[in-house]
Amino acid sequence: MKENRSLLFGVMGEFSTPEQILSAAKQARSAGYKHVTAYTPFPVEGLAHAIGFRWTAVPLITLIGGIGGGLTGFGLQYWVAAITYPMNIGGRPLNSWPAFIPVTFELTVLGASIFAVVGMLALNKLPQPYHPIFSVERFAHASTDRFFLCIEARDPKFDLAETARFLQSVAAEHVSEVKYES
Amino acid sequence: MSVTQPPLGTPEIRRLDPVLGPGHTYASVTDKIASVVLTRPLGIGWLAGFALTFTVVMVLFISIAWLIIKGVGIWGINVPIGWGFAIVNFVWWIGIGHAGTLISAILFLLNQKWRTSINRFAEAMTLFAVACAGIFPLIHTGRPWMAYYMMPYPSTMGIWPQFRSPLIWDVFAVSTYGTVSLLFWFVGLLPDLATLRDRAKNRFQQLIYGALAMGWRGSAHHWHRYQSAYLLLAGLATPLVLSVHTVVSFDFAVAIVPGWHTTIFPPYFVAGAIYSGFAMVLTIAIPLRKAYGLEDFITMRHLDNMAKVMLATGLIVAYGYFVEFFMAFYSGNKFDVFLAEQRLHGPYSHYYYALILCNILTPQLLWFEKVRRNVALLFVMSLVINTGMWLERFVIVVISLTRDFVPSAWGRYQPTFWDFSTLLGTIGLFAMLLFLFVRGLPAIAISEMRELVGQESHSGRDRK
Amino acid sequence: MDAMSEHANDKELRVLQGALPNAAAHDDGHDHEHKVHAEDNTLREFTLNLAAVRAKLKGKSGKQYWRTLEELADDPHFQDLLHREFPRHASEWDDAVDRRNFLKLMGASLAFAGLAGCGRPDESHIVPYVKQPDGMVLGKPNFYATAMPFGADAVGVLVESHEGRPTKIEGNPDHPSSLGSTDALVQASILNLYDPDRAQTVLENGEIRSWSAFLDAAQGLATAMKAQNGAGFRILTGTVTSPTLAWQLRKLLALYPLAKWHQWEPASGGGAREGAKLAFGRNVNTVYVPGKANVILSLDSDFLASGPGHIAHAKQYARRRKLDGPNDTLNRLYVVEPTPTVTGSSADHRLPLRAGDIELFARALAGKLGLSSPVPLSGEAAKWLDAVATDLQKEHGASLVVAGEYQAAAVHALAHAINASLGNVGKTLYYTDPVEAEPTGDPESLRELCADMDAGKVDLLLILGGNPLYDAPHDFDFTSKLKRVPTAIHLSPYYDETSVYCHWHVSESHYLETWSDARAYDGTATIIQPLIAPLYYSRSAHDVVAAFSDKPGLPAYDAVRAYWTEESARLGAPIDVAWRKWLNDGIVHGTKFTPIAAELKFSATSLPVFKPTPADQIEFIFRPDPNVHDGRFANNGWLQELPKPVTKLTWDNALLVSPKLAQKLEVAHKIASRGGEHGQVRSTVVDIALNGSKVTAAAWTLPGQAENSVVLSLGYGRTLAGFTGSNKGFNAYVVRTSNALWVAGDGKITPTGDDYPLACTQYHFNMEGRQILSTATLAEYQKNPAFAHEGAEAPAKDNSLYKEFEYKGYAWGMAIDLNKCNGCNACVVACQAENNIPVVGKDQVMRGREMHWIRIDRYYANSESAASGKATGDPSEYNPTLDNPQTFFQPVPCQQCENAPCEQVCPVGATVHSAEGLNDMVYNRCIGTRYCSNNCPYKVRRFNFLRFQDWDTPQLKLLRNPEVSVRSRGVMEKCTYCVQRINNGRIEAEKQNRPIRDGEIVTACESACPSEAIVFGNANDPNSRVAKLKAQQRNYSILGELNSRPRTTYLAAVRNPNAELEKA
Amino acid sequence: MAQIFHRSANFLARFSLLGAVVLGGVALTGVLVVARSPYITNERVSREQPVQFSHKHHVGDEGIDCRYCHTSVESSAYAGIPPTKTCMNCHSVLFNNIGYLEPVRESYRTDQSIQWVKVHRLADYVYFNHSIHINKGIGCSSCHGSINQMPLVFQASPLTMSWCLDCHRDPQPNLRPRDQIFNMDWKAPADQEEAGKKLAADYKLRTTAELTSCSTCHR
Repeated sequence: MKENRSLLFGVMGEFSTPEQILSAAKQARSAGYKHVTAYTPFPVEGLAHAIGFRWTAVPLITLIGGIGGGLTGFGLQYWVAAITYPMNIGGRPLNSWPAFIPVTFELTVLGASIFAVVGMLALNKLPQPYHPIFSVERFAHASTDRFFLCIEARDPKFDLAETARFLQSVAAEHVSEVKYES
Repeated sequence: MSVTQPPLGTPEIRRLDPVLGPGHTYASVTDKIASVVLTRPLGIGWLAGFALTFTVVMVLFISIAWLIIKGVGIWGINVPIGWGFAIVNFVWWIGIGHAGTLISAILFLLNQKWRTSINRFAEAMTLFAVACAGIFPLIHTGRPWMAYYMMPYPSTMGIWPQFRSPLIWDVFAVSTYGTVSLLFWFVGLLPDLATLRDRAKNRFQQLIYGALAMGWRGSAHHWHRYQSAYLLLAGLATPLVLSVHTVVSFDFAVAIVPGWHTTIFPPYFVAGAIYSGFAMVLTIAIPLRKAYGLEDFITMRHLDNMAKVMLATGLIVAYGYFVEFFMAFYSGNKFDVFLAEQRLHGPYSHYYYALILCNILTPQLLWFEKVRRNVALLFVMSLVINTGMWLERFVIVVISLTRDFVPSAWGRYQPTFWDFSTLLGTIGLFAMLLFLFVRGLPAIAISEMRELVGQESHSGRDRK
Repeated sequence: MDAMSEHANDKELRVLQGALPNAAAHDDGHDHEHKVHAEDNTLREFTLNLAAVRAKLKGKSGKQYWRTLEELADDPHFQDLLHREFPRHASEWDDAVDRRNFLKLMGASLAFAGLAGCGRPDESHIVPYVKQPDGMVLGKPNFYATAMPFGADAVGVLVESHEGRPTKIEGNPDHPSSLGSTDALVQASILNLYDPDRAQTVLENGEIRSWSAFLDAAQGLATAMKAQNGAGFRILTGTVTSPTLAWQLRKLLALYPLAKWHQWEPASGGGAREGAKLAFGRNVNTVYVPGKANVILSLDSDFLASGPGHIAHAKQYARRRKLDGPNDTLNRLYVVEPTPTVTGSSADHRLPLRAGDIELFARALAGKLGLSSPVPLSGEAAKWLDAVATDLQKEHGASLVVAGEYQAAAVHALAHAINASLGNVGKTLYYTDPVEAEPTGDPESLRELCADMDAGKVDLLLILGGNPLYDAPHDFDFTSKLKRVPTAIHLSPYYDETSVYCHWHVSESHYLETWSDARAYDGTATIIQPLIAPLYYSRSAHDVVAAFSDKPGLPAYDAVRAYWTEESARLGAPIDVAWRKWLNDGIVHGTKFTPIAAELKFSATSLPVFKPTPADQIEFIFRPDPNVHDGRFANNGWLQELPKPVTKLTWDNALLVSPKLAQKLEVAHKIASRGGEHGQVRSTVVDIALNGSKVTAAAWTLPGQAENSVVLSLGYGRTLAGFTGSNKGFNAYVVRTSNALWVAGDGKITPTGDDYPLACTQYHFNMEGRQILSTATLAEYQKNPAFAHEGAEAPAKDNSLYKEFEYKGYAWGMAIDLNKCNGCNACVVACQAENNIPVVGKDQVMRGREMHWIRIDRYYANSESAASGKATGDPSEYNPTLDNPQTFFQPVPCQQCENAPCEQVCPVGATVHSAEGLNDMVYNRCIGTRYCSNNCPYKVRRFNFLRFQDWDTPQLKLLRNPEVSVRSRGVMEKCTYCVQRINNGRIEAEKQNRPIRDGEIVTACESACPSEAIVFGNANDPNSRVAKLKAQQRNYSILGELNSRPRTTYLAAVRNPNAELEKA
Repeated sequence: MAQIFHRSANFLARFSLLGAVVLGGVALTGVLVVARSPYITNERVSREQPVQFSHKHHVGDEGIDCRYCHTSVESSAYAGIPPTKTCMNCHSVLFNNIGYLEPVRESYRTDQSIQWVKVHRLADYVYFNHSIHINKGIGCSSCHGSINQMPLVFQASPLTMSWCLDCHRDPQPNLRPRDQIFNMDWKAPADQEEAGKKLAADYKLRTTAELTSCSTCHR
């Protein structure tokens, strides 16, 4: 029991429409399951909320990236033009700040965008080419037209038989175990 | 994402075509689009097209090699016309690039559903256009192997780029634009790559798409962060896309050359960019939907909308041309007035009239629904407008330089064989990359199409 | 060709080493010894051993070189291919892209792609002297005084020498023909020294011979000649002004009593000589002093830009155009001429008249002045006559009438008479003995020789210089006659058209390579001392003459020294003392001719009746080309590419026709879209049938040309000029006959229907109403001294958003007085020589890619097109305003703007401002975006579109100025105000802890300018010349409204027209 | 659906991504470091000479003044490499038959120059002038190092542009009184800060802006 439990990731039920999985997810939460994950071929409104996922750090990270980029941009230009090697360029002042705006702006956007994407990937723990869930035969459909709800083994309320039964009770087709490969 | 579209079948909607052909399910859209990449055998058409464009790319390489051996003197440029085809092509390509980001970002923010089936290849087009554009600033320099001087790095000479120069702004704008577009595109691709991975027909496809998909599982958490990031990118890309062509227009607006030194440039360059961009999207979309039978996804509704955008931006551009003249005479600046007259009566006037024909007169046909719905005609017009936009840059870059301040230094410009071969070469490169793209990646965003199906069927069910 | 020069280079090597002993032979003339020593010694890695030079300079070093990546490629294939790409400095760029060549280059590109990564320079060597000459400081140029003999004149010069390499020519202030200035030809003459196409050895029937072999042969011939007392011995020279050579020749003639000395100078008019004979019954040399004249009338004389003493004339004249304020007065210049010259273009009044009608005008003037019965004139000329006559009389004793070199004897005689009657003799002009050693009439002397040759009376013909086969009148048919001469010996710098038909050819040394002497237009003699041992096996006329004398092998030095030893006695200056002083000063003191009292034996009435040519008959006139002269400079790339002063044509001559005649003949210009207004102009080709001969030429419509008069300029159409000069333009000598050397009638011009591309650097001649070249009449100026500032003007300093940069130390600036500039081009070539500026070839000029750092713009005032009534820049659209437009010249170097538009747009900071306000151009930082050039309102920046610089020809490497970087492909360049001179000047001043003195630093253009129109200096110092000029109200900047604040400013041109002629 | 990747792929994927970034950074810094290293600047690289001439012996031990050989250092841009004659002034008498001096004697005999190997090489577009530096109080050793201790001369400074600029921006620490210019062992005194200011005034040094203008060194 113990060791095969350690190989167990969770139990997964399959649904055919967004509505079904949404209600299933809600019920799972209300049934007291904490570690519930839903897998869908496209974002389903309210699903994340239903499985209790509210706040994401992506916007904050992006903001930081943007501010960083902007400061670097203007700082660099000011330092180059006015401090390290001040030169008379066509009679223009050393700190020609209006001329420094375009580069500052571009670097702001660059910083923000890179942080946004990298942040999103990192928070999603990607890249992660291996995941036990891929072992489930029918999971291939998760990227086409099927919807999956997985209750993870680490959930305190988890019990293989019990949870599986629960999933069937919320009208899941093909309930299947998700296992790590030994 | 909520979609506020009146349910199908209601009276007012009948006049509008659907953005998606009837009777599609999640699976069917996925199949249709994925199959183009995964199962469909290489058609003779594709092979021929690829072979042809590949040859043209070779022409590009030869032209560049010859350029590096001999120097920019193999082109028609001289003093006073220091910039010729190279910069014209650069601005032209950059402009074309704009439509992609615009569609994917701005229309996304504006929640335009019809963007869904065209944004993917529009973005691809952006990347390829930027790639073509990027070649020119580099090779047009007299010593390309020294071009890295434009990069800010701690050299042993203790000197740095000169940040007051619009060319440096270009370096940053274009590279940022390229990077962000690439990120945006890749993020959009992630779920589809997963789809391809899961539907892969052989180990090879599995490995490639698997690696690219980074193990995307479509979990609710993923989607949540994903959407947030995508929205932010869209928000960032929108001002970026506007800034890029603004900066490009600064190359001219900041200079004192009559015909360059104008405040109208930024807005009307951006409009022009969108204009040419949409023209190019049409140029690609129309053959694409035909070749791969995607009429259900790229419907008349899309073509119609794009035509309308072209009409709108075309009018803005026309306004720009008008303001140039108005300001010349209104300001009474003798150099500007002289230049305006040059455009009408000067040695290059025929180029100017050709430009007016292509960019202002032709698009007026788009007022008529019949024209907007005539696919063949639309295709032709998109080509005409692309030519027109190229001419616009030619008029601005070259003709302004031929007769500037000191009459003793006036000159004329005649492109050489190598000018043309380089232009042709980049067109070939652009086309070749597109050919590779349609076979390597889903030309339409599958996951978003599924969403669309979801919403459509939704509204469908509501009717019951 | 390559093989040839290869071979030659081995020789040079030997020559140079051989130079030592024979130099050491003369322990006197220390400076001379020192120079020759310098030859095979070195500056750091620089040695004159040419083979080594090539090695070194290929060896990635040589101070004055910096390189682009591909030059680092040592791959022989690539090297060889670079050679082929640029066979020669001044070679025409061949843009033909044939496949083979292309594939080769592809291969090569791979070859150098490999070493792109390697930034590491390999070892190079320092090759010090073995024994360093005294007085030589490494890295410090020495200056030596000598003179360039030219026609009946010699221009004294100071030649800059870097470690034994003459690199630049400056004027000699002590010399009467120079007064410190030079002209384009003098400046360019140094390029001839290093011309790789020069003949390099002695040849006998094309076979290389040693000099000693020639000496033996000469002795053989000499004995034969002695036997027949010199009968059949003929010597043909050009005009000889060298006292020593004349002395040697006379001795030779004494040795061979029956021998004869003939002269032929194709481009010097005999009119003056004959005129003097006519007027005074003897040979007399006229010396003009235009500086003393208040009113000058030029009868078709270009005395400001050509002919003996023209530099001095220009200087004197310009000083009379000096204008410090509205109260100053100006002299007045009237010019009557058939074709616009530099002099005519800067005249206050110019009257286009056919060359043939000038005599009539002169007669009429004489009549007006009561020297003969009145002669009726018609139209403009009549009106003119009255005005001029009264003006001249008003200035009795302070007026001057100058007759043109190419005018008939009668005109000169009349001029003498008129000057006499106006009491000008001894004031504005004086007479001396002739400068030519042996005045003989052209072409009679040559005619005589030809007759003798024809009659088989000539056994031995010695041609010292010149190229009669090319430039003799075609009716002499020199070729066939020369063929009948058993032995012909030709001494000339090139193996040219004549050499081919001569049995012996001796390569002639350049004047910088040999000892000689020459007289200036006022008789002052100069010892010509060599700056460098001959680069090739070349000899001077002195050596050749000596070979036939009783002292064969006598070195030129000994001959010169011997003659002047005799003279010194006469001059009362002990030679040992005087010699050094003469060499140092560049003039032989006390040799200036004293004025002679020539009394007039001529009366205007005695002239035969004048038969005017019918007004509608086209007159053909021959003139030497302003750049290649009679053809002797044909192989000089600098001169070929130099835009001719008025037409602005390069690389070709053309048949000059008036706009009206152009209409009639239906000749026109097509502006090709390549280059166009500034580059290629296709113009109609015409057949010219004249004097029973035919030539085909491109026609060029020239505003200001006399209506029915066309100009064929001499000196082009050479077939054996060398790589640069052969087959350029058309050969006018083909239709030139001995009885019509300068003016010919009854010819026919018929358009052939096709057109020919000409390279013109400025086609458009209209200012389009912009404030570029501002002008006024003296009256207007006095009424409104600030006229130059009307209309567009720079905004006040304080209304800028930005704080102005302050220039506390020196603020370098330049002021160009358009009132003095006459567009003579001296500055353009001087700049080219000083700054290592490449020649790009006709094709590139036609693409608008010439490299001159200073250009001279030519504008016609109020020229309109008949069609539109609007301003026109195209002579093809005929308009009366083009018949005789007012012409102005404007030299345009970099304006050195304080708010430089170029600097702000450079992405890499390759052009930035120095603390002294210079617009620095940093070649090694430039990546070549050309943005600066686009943004330069004055378009003074020049770009190396291709590899224009010749990196391969070793001779040309010797020519380069080590103080200036040699630019290669892909970088921008422009006028730097000769920053190398500024720096060196500053360094010297700083070492002495003192400020730089005004005038201590002169730019190349300034020092060359004969008119002193260009002044450079510190604008911050209120007492500097430049500051004073800038303080004048005439001072303005081009396009001031752009607020670029140029440091180069202009003083508006003020003309002084005669009120009488102005009205109506 | 079977797993496409093995478990370890997760680690590999993340590691390789991170690695790529790090590697890029390292490579870039590498290039910048190499550009400053003797490999490019030739700093401290001594070269084989045709004659084993020892500055240590001549300057350090014999105490011969620099100007005895480098005659034009005070007056010209080039310090000047002594002609063979200068060597022979002494060596016609001293060590006049020592083997390793044969190249010198041969040069004198045959009138063929000795080909020394260049040690200090500035780019060809840099116009350095010895005399002005000497005259404005910059001593030889400031750039050339302690020549008097170099048996074989090597380049003691990087000679990069930024190295030149350092001094042109702030020359005072390197300024010496006239009599110390040729002193190879000169060390900045304790009061150099004061002395430097004073010397700068005496020498009428130009402003930093003037000394760092491009055309000061490039033409």
